[in-house]
Amino acid sequence: MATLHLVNKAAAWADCEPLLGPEDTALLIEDGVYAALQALPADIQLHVLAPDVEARGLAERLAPSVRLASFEDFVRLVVGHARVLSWTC
Amino acid sequence: MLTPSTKGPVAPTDKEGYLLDLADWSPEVAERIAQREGIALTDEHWRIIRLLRDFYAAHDLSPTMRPLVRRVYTELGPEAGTSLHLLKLFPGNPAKIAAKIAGLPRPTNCL
Amino acid sequence: MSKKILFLLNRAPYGSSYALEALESVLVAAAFEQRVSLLFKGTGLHQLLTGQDGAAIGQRTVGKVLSALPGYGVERCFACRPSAERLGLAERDFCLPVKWLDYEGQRRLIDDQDIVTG
Amino acid sequence: MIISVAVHGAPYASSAARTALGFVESALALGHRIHRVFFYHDAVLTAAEGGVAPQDEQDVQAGWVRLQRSHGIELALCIANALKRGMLSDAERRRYDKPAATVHEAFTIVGLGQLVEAMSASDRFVTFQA
Repeated sequence: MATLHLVNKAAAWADCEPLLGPEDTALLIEDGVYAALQALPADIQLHVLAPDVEARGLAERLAPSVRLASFEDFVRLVVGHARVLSWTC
Repeated sequence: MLTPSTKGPVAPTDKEGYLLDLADWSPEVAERIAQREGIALTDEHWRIIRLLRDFYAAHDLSPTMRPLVRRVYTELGPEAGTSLHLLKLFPGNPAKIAAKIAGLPRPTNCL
Repeated sequence: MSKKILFLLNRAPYGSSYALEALESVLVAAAFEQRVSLLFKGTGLHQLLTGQDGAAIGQRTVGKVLSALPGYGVERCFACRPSAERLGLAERDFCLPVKWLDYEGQRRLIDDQDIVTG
Repeated sequence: MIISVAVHGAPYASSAARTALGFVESALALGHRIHRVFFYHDAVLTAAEGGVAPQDEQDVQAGWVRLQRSHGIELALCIANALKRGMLSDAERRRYDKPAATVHEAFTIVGLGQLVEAMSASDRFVTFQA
Protein backbone atom coordinates (compact mmCIF):
# COMPACT_ATOMS: atom_id res chain seq x y z
CA MET A 1 0.00 0.00 0.00
CA ALA A 2 1.11 3.52 -0.73
CA THR A 3 3.25 5.94 1.25
CA LEU A 4 2.55 9.59 2.01
CA HIS A 5 5.80 11.56 1.76
CA LEU A 6 5.97 14.71 3.89
CA VAL A 7 8.66 17.16 2.82
CA ASN A 8 9.42 20.10 5.12
CA LYS A 9 12.50 21.58 3.39
CA ALA A 10 12.78 22.32 -0.32
CA ALA A 11 16.27 20.77 -0.41
CA ALA A 12 14.85 17.48 0.88
CA TRP A 13 12.79 17.10 -2.30
CA ALA A 14 15.86 15.72 -4.10
CA ASP A 15 15.97 12.84 -1.56
CA CYS A 16 12.24 12.23 -1.70
CA GLU A 17 11.60 12.31 -5.44
CA PRO A 18 13.53 9.18 -6.47
CA LEU A 19 11.65 7.15 -3.85
CA LEU A 20 8.13 8.17 -4.86
CA GLY A 21 6.29 5.05 -5.95
CA PRO A 22 3.56 5.23 -8.60
CA GLU A 23 0.82 5.06 -5.95
CA ASP A 24 2.56 7.43 -3.53
CA THR A 25 1.60 11.01 -2.69
CA ALA A 26 3.87 13.91 -1.70
CA LEU A 27 2.69 16.65 0.64
CA LEU A 28 4.96 19.68 0.88
CA ILE A 29 4.76 21.53 4.20
CA GLU A 30 6.62 24.43 5.86
CA ASP A 31 9.70 25.39 3.79
CA GLY A 32 9.13 22.30 1.67
CA VAL A 33 6.45 24.21 -0.26
CA TYR A 34 9.17 26.11 -2.17
CA ALA A 35 9.96 22.85 -3.98
CA ALA A 36 6.63 23.28 -5.81
CA LEU A 37 8.07 26.29 -7.66
CA GLN A 38 10.48 24.18 -9.67
CA ALA A 39 9.46 22.26 -12.78
CA LEU A 40 8.20 18.93 -11.46
CA PRO A 41 7.10 15.82 -13.35
CA ALA A 42 3.36 16.12 -14.06
CA ASP A 43 2.60 12.51 -13.08
CA ILE A 44 3.37 13.08 -9.39
CA GLN A 45 0.51 13.35 -6.91
CA LEU A 46 1.64 16.60 -5.33
CA HIS A 47 -0.10 18.52 -2.54
CA VAL A 48 1.02 21.62 -0.68
CA LEU A 49 -0.18 22.72 2.73
CA ALA A 50 -2.32 25.80 2.05
CA PRO A 51 -1.43 27.97 5.09
CA ASP A 52 2.29 27.46 4.42
CA VAL A 53 1.81 28.42 0.75
CA GLU A 54 -0.22 31.50 1.65
CA ALA A 55 2.25 32.66 4.29
CA ARG A 56 5.07 32.55 1.74
CA GLY A 57 3.22 34.35 -1.06
CA LEU A 58 3.26 31.35 -3.39
CA ALA A 59 -0.45 30.84 -4.09
CA GLU A 60 -0.34 32.48 -7.54
CA ARG A 61 2.97 30.91 -8.48
CA LEU A 62 2.06 27.21 -8.33
CA ALA A 63 1.71 24.96 -11.36
CA PRO A 64 -1.94 23.99 -12.03
CA SER A 65 -1.21 20.33 -11.27
CA VAL A 66 -0.26 21.15 -7.66
CA ARG A 67 -3.14 20.75 -5.21
CA LEU A 68 -3.71 22.91 -2.16
CA ALA A 69 -4.37 20.92 1.00
CA SER A 70 -5.99 22.13 4.23
CA PHE A 71 -5.04 20.54 7.55
CA GLU A 72 -8.15 18.38 7.21
CA ASP A 73 -6.92 17.23 3.79
CA PHE A 74 -3.57 16.51 5.46
CA VAL A 75 -5.35 14.20 7.93
CA ARG A 76 -7.29 12.51 5.10
CA LEU A 77 -4.03 11.91 3.22
CA VAL A 78 -2.45 10.34 6.32
CA VAL A 79 -5.46 8.09 6.83
CA GLY A 80 -5.57 7.17 3.14
CA HIS A 81 -1.96 5.95 3.00
CA ALA A 82 -0.43 2.97 4.75
CA ARG A 83 2.44 4.95 6.26
CA VAL A 84 3.94 8.42 6.42
CA LEU A 85 7.58 9.17 5.64
CA SER A 86 8.86 12.57 6.79
CA TRP A 87 11.75 14.01 4.79
CA THR A 88 13.95 16.78 6.05
CA CYS A 89 17.58 17.78 5.75
CA MET B 1 32.85 -13.19 51.01
CA LEU B 2 34.01 -9.74 51.88
CA THR B 3 33.17 -8.25 55.21
CA PRO B 4 31.10 -5.14 54.77
CA SER B 5 32.97 -2.15 56.06
CA THR B 6 32.34 1.54 55.89
CA LYS B 7 35.91 2.26 54.80
CA GLY B 8 37.14 2.81 51.26
CA PRO B 9 37.33 5.84 49.02
CA VAL B 10 34.22 7.96 48.69
CA ALA B 11 33.37 9.37 45.31
CA PRO B 12 30.57 11.87 44.80
CA THR B 13 27.39 10.26 43.48
CA ASP B 14 23.93 11.50 42.66
CA LYS B 15 20.98 10.72 44.90
CA GLU B 16 20.56 7.28 43.35
CA GLY B 17 24.20 6.42 43.85
CA TYR B 18 25.53 6.81 40.29
CA LEU B 19 28.98 8.38 40.05
CA LEU B 20 28.90 12.05 39.13
CA ASP B 21 32.34 11.75 37.48
CA LEU B 22 32.90 8.39 35.79
CA ALA B 23 36.66 8.93 36.04
CA ASP B 24 36.40 8.49 39.84
CA TRP B 25 35.74 4.78 39.43
CA SER B 26 38.16 2.26 40.92
CA PRO B 27 37.65 -1.26 42.25
CA GLU B 28 37.56 0.21 45.76
CA VAL B 29 34.87 2.68 44.73
CA ALA B 30 32.95 -0.25 43.24
CA GLU B 31 33.15 -2.11 46.57
CA ARG B 32 31.83 0.97 48.30
CA ILE B 33 28.91 1.49 45.90
CA ALA B 34 28.04 -2.21 46.10
CA GLN B 35 28.02 -2.01 49.86
CA ARG B 36 25.51 0.81 49.73
CA GLU B 37 23.34 -1.46 47.55
CA GLY B 38 23.69 -4.20 50.14
CA ILE B 39 25.85 -6.37 47.88
CA ALA B 40 29.15 -7.97 48.87
CA LEU B 41 31.11 -8.40 45.65
CA THR B 42 32.31 -11.90 44.77
CA ASP B 43 34.30 -13.12 41.77
CA GLU B 44 30.97 -13.79 40.05
CA HIS B 45 30.02 -10.13 40.45
CA TRP B 46 33.41 -9.01 39.23
CA ARG B 47 33.12 -11.04 36.03
CA ILE B 48 29.94 -9.12 35.21
CA ILE B 49 31.42 -5.77 36.26
CA ARG B 50 34.46 -6.27 34.01
CA LEU B 51 32.25 -7.35 31.15
CA LEU B 52 30.09 -4.23 31.60
CA ARG B 53 33.13 -1.97 31.59
CA ASP B 54 34.39 -3.65 28.42
CA PHE B 55 30.96 -3.25 26.85
CA TYR B 56 30.93 0.43 27.66
CA ALA B 57 34.48 0.92 26.34
CA ALA B 58 33.46 -0.72 23.06
CA HIS B 59 30.03 0.84 22.57
CA ASP B 60 29.70 4.03 24.68
CA LEU B 61 26.51 2.46 26.05
CA SER B 62 25.25 1.07 29.35
CA PRO B 63 23.39 -2.00 28.08
CA THR B 64 19.79 -2.61 29.05
CA MET B 65 18.82 -6.04 30.35
CA ARG B 66 18.41 -8.00 27.14
CA PRO B 67 21.68 -7.08 25.42
CA LEU B 68 23.42 -7.50 28.79
CA VAL B 69 22.12 -11.06 29.18
CA ARG B 70 23.06 -11.73 25.58
CA ARG B 71 26.60 -10.49 26.06
CA VAL B 72 27.06 -12.42 29.33
CA TYR B 73 25.78 -15.53 27.57
CA THR B 74 28.30 -15.26 24.73
CA GLU B 75 31.24 -14.23 26.91
CA LEU B 76 30.71 -16.18 30.12
CA GLY B 77 28.56 -19.09 29.00
CA PRO B 78 24.97 -20.29 29.32
CA GLU B 79 25.03 -20.67 33.11
CA ALA B 80 25.94 -17.06 33.78
CA GLY B 81 23.99 -15.72 30.80
CA THR B 82 20.47 -15.81 32.21
CA SER B 83 18.42 -12.98 33.65
CA LEU B 84 17.81 -15.13 36.72
CA HIS B 85 21.53 -15.41 37.42
CA LEU B 86 21.98 -11.66 37.02
CA LEU B 87 18.98 -11.03 39.23
CA LYS B 88 20.57 -13.21 41.91
CA LEU B 89 23.83 -11.25 41.75
CA PHE B 90 22.25 -7.80 41.46
CA PRO B 91 18.76 -8.04 42.99
CA GLY B 92 16.09 -5.62 41.84
CA ASN B 93 17.17 -4.21 38.51
CA PRO B 94 20.41 -5.92 37.42
CA ALA B 95 21.16 -3.68 34.42
CA LYS B 96 20.86 -0.54 36.55
CA ILE B 97 22.54 -1.78 39.71
CA ALA B 98 25.43 -3.49 37.94
CA ALA B 99 25.99 -0.35 35.82
CA LYS B 100 26.04 1.73 38.99
CA ILE B 101 28.68 -0.51 40.60
CA ALA B 102 30.69 -0.71 37.37
CA GLY B 103 30.86 3.08 37.22
CA LEU B 104 28.85 3.50 34.03
CA PRO B 105 26.18 6.10 33.28
CA ARG B 106 22.65 5.01 34.15
CA PRO B 107 21.14 2.92 31.33
CA THR B 108 18.69 4.87 29.16
CA ASN B 109 15.46 5.12 31.05
CA CYS B 110 12.98 3.07 29.05
CA LEU B 111 10.04 2.67 31.37
CA MET C 1 2.22 -5.90 18.99
CA SER C 2 5.45 -6.16 17.04
CA LYS C 3 5.63 -3.80 14.08
CA LYS C 4 8.03 -3.31 11.22
CA ILE C 5 9.69 0.02 11.91
CA LEU C 6 12.16 1.64 9.54
CA PHE C 7 14.43 4.36 10.89
CA LEU C 8 15.64 6.68 8.15
CA LEU C 9 19.01 7.99 9.28
CA ASN C 10 20.15 10.92 7.17
CA ARG C 11 21.82 13.15 9.75
CA ALA C 12 25.58 13.60 10.19
CA PRO C 13 26.91 11.88 13.35
CA TYR C 14 28.27 15.02 15.03
CA GLY C 15 27.40 18.70 14.87
CA SER C 16 23.96 18.06 16.37
CA SER C 17 22.41 15.54 18.73
CA TYR C 18 20.04 14.15 16.09
CA ALA C 19 22.09 11.08 15.19
CA LEU C 20 22.74 9.88 18.76
CA GLU C 21 19.23 10.60 19.97
CA ALA C 22 17.77 8.80 16.97
CA LEU C 23 19.96 5.81 17.84
CA GLU C 24 18.55 5.84 21.38
CA SER C 25 15.07 5.34 19.95
CA VAL C 26 16.37 2.60 17.65
CA LEU C 27 17.82 0.74 20.65
CA VAL C 28 14.61 1.07 22.65
CA ALA C 29 12.46 -0.07 19.72
CA ALA C 30 14.71 -3.12 19.45
CA ALA C 31 14.56 -3.71 23.22
CA PHE C 32 10.75 -3.73 22.92
CA GLU C 33 10.94 -6.43 20.29
CA GLN C 34 9.88 -4.44 17.27
CA ARG C 35 11.17 -5.53 13.86
CA VAL C 36 13.63 -2.71 13.31
CA SER C 37 15.42 -1.80 10.08
CA LEU C 38 17.79 1.09 9.47
CA LEU C 39 18.33 2.95 6.21
CA PHE C 40 21.39 5.20 6.05
CA LYS C 41 21.16 7.93 3.43
CA GLY C 42 23.10 11.04 2.46
CA THR C 43 25.39 12.39 5.15
CA GLY C 44 23.81 9.82 7.49
CA LEU C 45 26.26 7.38 5.90
CA HIS C 46 29.03 9.27 7.70
CA GLN C 47 27.68 7.77 10.94
CA LEU C 48 29.12 4.46 9.74
CA LEU C 49 32.71 5.58 9.24
CA THR C 50 35.40 3.65 11.14
CA GLY C 51 37.92 5.44 13.34
CA GLN C 52 35.55 7.94 14.99
CA ASP C 53 36.39 9.28 18.45
CA GLY C 54 33.64 11.51 19.80
CA ALA C 55 35.66 12.04 22.99
CA ALA C 56 37.79 14.51 21.03
CA ILE C 57 34.78 16.86 21.12
CA GLY C 58 33.32 15.69 24.42
CA GLN C 59 30.69 13.41 22.90
CA ARG C 60 29.86 9.74 22.73
CA THR C 61 31.14 7.99 19.62
CA VAL C 62 28.31 7.29 17.19
CA GLY C 63 30.24 4.53 15.41
CA LYS C 64 30.77 2.70 18.72
CA VAL C 65 27.06 2.84 19.53
CA LEU C 66 26.22 1.56 16.04
CA SER C 67 28.55 -1.39 16.52
CA ALA C 68 26.34 -2.48 19.47
CA LEU C 69 23.28 -2.91 17.23
CA PRO C 70 23.74 -6.62 16.45
CA GLY C 71 23.78 -7.28 20.21
CA TYR C 72 20.40 -5.54 20.43
CA GLY C 73 19.03 -7.76 17.69
CA VAL C 74 19.17 -5.10 14.97
CA GLU C 75 20.66 -6.77 11.96
CA ARG C 76 18.77 -5.16 9.09
CA CYS C 77 21.01 -2.23 8.17
CA PHE C 78 20.68 -0.80 4.69
CA ALA C 79 22.68 1.88 2.91
CA CYS C 80 21.71 4.03 -0.06
CA ARG C 81 24.09 3.20 -2.88
CA PRO C 82 23.54 6.39 -4.88
CA SER C 83 24.34 8.52 -1.78
CA ALA C 84 27.50 6.51 -1.12
CA GLU C 85 28.66 6.94 -4.72
CA ARG C 86 28.03 10.66 -4.51
CA LEU C 87 30.01 10.89 -1.26
CA GLY C 88 32.79 8.54 -2.37
CA LEU C 89 32.12 5.99 0.38
CA ALA C 90 32.47 2.22 0.24
CA GLU C 91 31.68 -0.55 2.71
CA ARG C 92 35.36 -0.92 3.70
CA ASP C 93 34.94 2.56 5.30
CA PHE C 94 32.16 1.28 7.57
CA CYS C 95 32.08 -0.09 11.12
CA LEU C 96 28.96 -2.19 10.47
CA PRO C 97 28.01 -4.55 7.66
CA VAL C 98 25.28 -3.04 5.46
CA LYS C 99 23.14 -4.20 2.58
CA TRP C 100 23.30 -1.81 -0.38
CA LEU C 101 20.08 -0.62 -1.92
CA ASP C 102 19.44 1.37 -5.07
CA TYR C 103 16.27 3.50 -5.29
CA GLU C 104 14.10 0.58 -6.37
CA GLY C 105 15.28 -1.49 -3.41
CA GLN C 106 14.61 1.40 -1.04
CA ARG C 107 11.08 1.79 -2.42
CA ARG C 108 10.44 -1.90 -1.79
CA LEU C 109 11.90 -1.64 1.72
CA ILE C 110 9.62 1.32 2.54
CA ASP C 111 6.57 -0.44 1.07
CA ASP C 112 7.19 -3.33 3.44
CA GLN C 113 7.07 -1.20 6.63
CA ASP C 114 4.32 -0.42 9.12
CA ILE C 115 6.08 2.73 10.29
CA VAL C 116 8.87 4.92 8.94
CA THR C 117 10.44 7.52 11.22
CA GLY C 118 13.66 9.42 11.78
CA MET D 1 -8.40 5.79 13.38
CA ILE D 2 -5.86 5.85 16.19
CA ILE D 3 -3.04 8.25 15.38
CA SER D 4 0.15 9.09 17.26
CA VAL D 5 2.47 11.96 16.49
CA ALA D 6 6.16 12.62 17.12
CA VAL D 7 7.42 16.20 17.14
CA HIS D 8 11.17 16.67 16.56
CA GLY D 9 11.68 20.40 16.00
CA ALA D 10 12.39 23.09 18.59
CA PRO D 11 9.64 25.66 19.09
CA TYR D 12 10.43 28.88 17.20
CA ALA D 13 13.59 27.51 15.51
CA SER D 14 11.29 25.12 13.65
CA SER D 15 7.63 24.96 12.65
CA ALA D 16 7.26 21.34 13.75
CA ALA D 17 5.21 21.92 16.91
CA ARG D 18 2.89 24.38 15.15
CA THR D 19 2.29 22.18 12.11
CA ALA D 20 1.75 19.16 14.37
CA LEU D 21 -0.78 21.16 16.39
CA GLY D 22 -2.77 22.05 13.26
CA PHE D 23 -2.70 18.41 12.21
CA VAL D 24 -3.83 17.08 15.60
CA GLU D 25 -6.66 19.65 15.88
CA SER D 26 -7.97 18.61 12.49
CA ALA D 27 -7.58 14.91 13.21
CA LEU D 28 -9.72 15.35 16.34
CA ALA D 29 -12.27 17.42 14.41
CA LEU D 30 -12.56 14.57 11.90
CA GLY D 31 -13.26 12.10 14.70
CA HIS D 32 -9.90 10.35 14.96
CA ARG D 33 -8.29 9.45 18.25
CA ILE D 34 -4.88 10.82 19.19
CA HIS D 35 -3.14 8.19 21.29
CA ARG D 36 -0.04 10.21 22.22
CA VAL D 37 1.99 13.23 21.13
CA PHE D 38 5.65 12.47 21.74
CA PHE D 39 8.08 15.38 21.93
CA TYR D 40 11.63 14.35 21.06
CA HIS D 41 14.96 16.10 20.39
CA ASP D 42 14.64 19.89 20.88
CA ALA D 43 10.84 19.61 20.66
CA VAL D 44 10.81 18.92 24.42
CA LEU D 45 11.33 22.69 24.81
CA THR D 46 7.73 23.14 23.66
CA ALA D 47 6.81 22.35 27.28
CA ALA D 48 8.91 25.17 28.81
CA GLU D 49 6.91 26.72 31.64
CA GLY D 50 6.78 30.46 31.82
CA GLY D 51 7.41 31.38 28.21
CA VAL D 52 5.69 34.62 27.20
CA ALA D 53 4.50 34.58 23.59
CA PRO D 54 4.40 37.95 21.79
CA GLN D 55 0.81 39.18 21.51
CA ASP D 56 0.90 39.09 17.72
CA GLU D 57 2.22 35.52 17.41
CA GLN D 58 0.46 32.20 17.89
CA ASP D 59 1.18 30.74 21.33
CA VAL D 60 1.85 27.17 20.27
CA GLN D 61 2.23 25.84 23.80
CA ALA D 62 -1.14 27.33 24.75
CA GLY D 63 -2.66 25.48 21.80
CA TRP D 64 -1.29 22.16 23.05
CA VAL D 65 -2.41 22.87 26.61
CA ARG D 66 -5.93 23.64 25.37
CA LEU D 67 -6.06 20.32 23.51
CA GLN D 68 -4.80 18.46 26.53
CA ARG D 69 -7.54 20.04 28.67
CA SER D 70 -10.35 19.58 26.17
CA HIS D 71 -9.49 16.10 24.85
CA GLY D 72 -7.22 14.61 27.51
CA ILE D 73 -4.47 14.07 24.98
CA GLU D 74 -1.20 12.79 26.38
CA LEU D 75 1.62 15.27 25.75
CA ALA D 76 4.75 13.22 26.45
CA LEU D 77 8.33 14.43 26.71
CA CYS D 78 11.22 12.00 26.27
CA ILE D 79 12.88 11.91 29.68
CA ALA D 80 16.47 11.65 28.41
CA ASN D 81 16.04 14.52 25.96
CA ALA D 82 14.14 16.61 28.50
CA LEU D 83 16.61 16.25 31.37
CA LYS D 84 19.67 17.32 29.43
CA ARG D 85 17.82 20.39 28.13
CA GLY D 86 16.76 21.46 31.60
CA MET D 87 13.13 20.40 31.24
CA LEU D 88 12.19 19.06 34.67
CA SER D 89 8.92 18.08 36.27
CA ASP D 90 8.66 18.51 40.01
CA ALA D 91 9.60 14.86 40.56
CA GLU D 92 12.71 15.16 38.38
CA ARG D 93 13.62 18.47 39.99
CA ARG D 94 13.68 16.78 43.39
CA ARG D 95 15.49 13.73 42.13
CA TYR D 96 18.34 15.80 40.66
CA ASP D 97 18.40 18.56 43.27
CA LYS D 98 17.58 21.36 40.86
CA PRO D 99 16.08 24.66 41.97
CA ALA D 100 12.83 24.66 39.99
CA ALA D 101 10.46 22.61 37.89
CA THR D 102 10.42 23.90 34.32
CA VAL D 103 7.82 21.79 32.57
CA HIS D 104 4.24 22.98 32.16
CA GLU D 105 1.91 20.66 34.07
CA ALA D 106 -0.06 19.70 30.94
CA PHE D 107 3.01 17.77 29.75
CA THR D 108 4.33 14.53 31.25
CA ILE D 109 7.87 13.19 31.27
CA VAL D 110 8.04 9.58 30.08
CA GLY D 111 10.57 6.97 29.05
CA LEU D 112 11.40 6.19 25.44
CA GLY D 113 9.42 3.00 25.77
CA GLN D 114 6.31 5.17 25.45
CA LEU D 115 7.45 6.19 21.96
CA VAL D 116 7.58 2.55 20.95
CA GLU D 117 4.26 1.87 22.67
CA ALA D 118 2.70 4.73 20.68
CA MET D 119 4.01 3.24 17.44
CA SER D 120 2.72 -0.16 18.43
CA ALA D 121 -0.74 0.98 19.54
CA SER D 122 -1.57 3.35 16.65
CA ASP D 123 -2.87 2.86 13.11
CA ARG D 124 -0.78 5.77 11.84
CA PHE D 125 2.35 7.42 13.15
CA VAL D 126 3.35 10.84 11.84
CA THR D 127 6.75 12.43 12.50
CA PHE D 128 7.08 16.21 12.36
CA GLN D 129 10.74 16.81 11.63
CA ALA D 130 12.79 19.77 12.77
